[in-house]
Amino acid sequence: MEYVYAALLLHAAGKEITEENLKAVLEAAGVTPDEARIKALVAALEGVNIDEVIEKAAMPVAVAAAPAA
Amino acid sequence: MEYVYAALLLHAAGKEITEENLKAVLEAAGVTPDEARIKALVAALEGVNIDEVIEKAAMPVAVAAAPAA
Amino acid sequence: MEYVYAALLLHAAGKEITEENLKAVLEAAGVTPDEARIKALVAALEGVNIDEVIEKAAMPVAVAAAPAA
Amino acid sequence: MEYVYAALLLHAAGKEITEENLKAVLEAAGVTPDEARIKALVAALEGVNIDEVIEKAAMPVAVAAAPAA
Amino acid sequence: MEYVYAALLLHAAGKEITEENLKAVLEAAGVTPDEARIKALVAALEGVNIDEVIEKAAMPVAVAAAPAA
Amino acid sequence: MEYVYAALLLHAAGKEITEENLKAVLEAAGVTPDEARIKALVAALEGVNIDEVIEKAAMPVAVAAAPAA
Amino acid sequence: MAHVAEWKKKEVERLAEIIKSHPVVALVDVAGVPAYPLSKMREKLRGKALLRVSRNTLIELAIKKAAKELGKPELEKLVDYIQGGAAILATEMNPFKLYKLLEESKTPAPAKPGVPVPRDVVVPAGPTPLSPGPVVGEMQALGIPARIERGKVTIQKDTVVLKAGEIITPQLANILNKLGIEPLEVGLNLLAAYEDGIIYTPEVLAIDEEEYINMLQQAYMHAFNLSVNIAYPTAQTIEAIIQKAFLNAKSVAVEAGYITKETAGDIFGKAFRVALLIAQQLPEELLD
Repeated sequence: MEYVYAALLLHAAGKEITEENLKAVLEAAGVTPDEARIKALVAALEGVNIDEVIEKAAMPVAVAAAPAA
Repeated sequence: MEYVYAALLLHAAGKEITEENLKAVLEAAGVTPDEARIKALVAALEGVNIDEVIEKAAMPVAVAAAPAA
Repeated sequence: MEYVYAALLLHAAGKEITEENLKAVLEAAGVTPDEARIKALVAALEGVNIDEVIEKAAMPVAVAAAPAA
Repeated sequence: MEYVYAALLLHAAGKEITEENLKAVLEAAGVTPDEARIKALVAALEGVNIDEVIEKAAMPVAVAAAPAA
Repeated sequence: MEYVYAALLLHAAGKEITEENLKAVLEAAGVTPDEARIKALVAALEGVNIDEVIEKAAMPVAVAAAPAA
Repeated sequence: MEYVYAALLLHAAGKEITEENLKAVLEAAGVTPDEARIKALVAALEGVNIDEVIEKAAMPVAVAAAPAA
Repeated sequence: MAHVAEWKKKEVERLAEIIKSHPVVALVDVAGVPAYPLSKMREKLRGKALLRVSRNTLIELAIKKAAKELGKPELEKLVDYIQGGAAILATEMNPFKLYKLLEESKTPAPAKPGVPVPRDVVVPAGPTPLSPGPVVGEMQALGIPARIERGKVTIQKDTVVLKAGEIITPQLANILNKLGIEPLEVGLNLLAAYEDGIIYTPEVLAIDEEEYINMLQQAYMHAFNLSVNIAYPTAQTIEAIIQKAFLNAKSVAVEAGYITKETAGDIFGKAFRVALLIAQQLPEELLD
């Protein structure tokens, strides 16, 4: 999950999720970055609206009717 | 949320969540770290089992059926 | 509903739900007890597991939209 | 919950929920009334419309048969 | 709700929920404590396992039908 | 959660949630306040309408499940 | 290379130059891609990648030459992936993005006998443009539930006629073409890509984006849960933290039967529901 956390960190910091930025963050966390995983992550996230994706995650999965008490 | 992501990144990387480590990661992500927030996070994480806490739902998602009158 | 509340009060107080006890409670509440109803109630409640019913009625208090893990 | 049932019994019996009335009912149920709790209960109920509260609780919540997509 | 918050603060701080402790906390918050409410709260909390109740409250109640994806 | 309970206590008591007030309440509860956490909480609460937030939590979301597509 | 024709030498030279001047070098198979789609592909790649179709032997020589001159022996391994009608695709694009672009650029193509399909082929339920005739029997023979309805051949239900990787039979190709179903894809098939000492194969490059989205959401949830559970406030979680504290307080008060403005409803509600549930189990003559 390190790579994904790093990507979200960059996103939250308002930085672009590029190979260099990911590498820098991972190295700062003491991780030796795996080129292929970084490339794959950057490619996978291209065109993905992270804010939207996160919002969906935050939404209650299935809010059933709640009892008025 | 940057600070939390940075902490999770360190945790996933098997590194200790210390003020220095957080600072390094945040700076690598282009964030100018705020001392107070870093200290607060480190203090809040003391004695916390991160693996457990991240899986624990933060709140009651929803409530199911109520008895009909 | 007075009769049921009286029975529940006795139950919560750790007292047996008998005709006398019900009568005493109802009278204290200013209700003139109806002998037949009291008899019927005592008979009907035999075999009802009140604690179980209470458990069923206890519903989660409120709902907040929140993500589970 | 004794105090609450006692209050509901009085309410159902059409009696006012006063300290004396609560005390009488509780004593009849074999409970030694705690002055403080009685006072607190009476104070807390000021301005609470019990009928309304009960009505809301009784409402058969339109149970969320969550539509499957 | 001040009294309840005060009680939970004491509980979270690992302190016992006694009349004195509640009084101290409430006074620090600028509240003139009401003896009756304090006594009532302490009495009401007797026999309540706060950790358990909180844990239960946080548990995502297995929601009614979850929508199929 | 101590810090949050302290903040809610102040709010319920009609007091402002300032660093000093939080410190006073926490100390009264026997907690040695952590400056950084207090600062972080006060900062995070800026611009948050606590009453509104609580109301949202208290109000059962009377929603039927939103089907995921 | 004395026996090699001059133009071949020049071509190898040119290819090697292309390889050397781009960080990412991919091999693609252009066999079976007709001229028109190929030129469309070139258009799509313009400005992003350089496509050079050549002979396999010359590509092999060029890769070896470039590897030697660059001092990058790993690059030479790319020759192991030459097959079909290979072409060089040189770019600055990350190999994963390149693969994604190539996949997205593929266009559907009509069925051809003897060719495997890239994914499951479904004949959809519903009316077809076909008029009644022997075609109905041909379809039924292939397991397609066809019937005449209102003067048209109609398919009764969605039918999978081929699984991914299965080969199209002449009979099926005939039917699919009549139905206008195009089960094949035309486009550049990436054979392998090289970057920075690493060879990437299509299996590695085919990333599941859905999975990444799930991971993003999970990572966010982790952060959210952590923040709320340890009461470390952030802009995104401060509301949830307040709500959690409030709900905790309320739950405790309700459980204790401690009545406040906020808990009266819950406590009385609960007591009343208990009474109701009990009443439901009582004989009718007992009820008011």
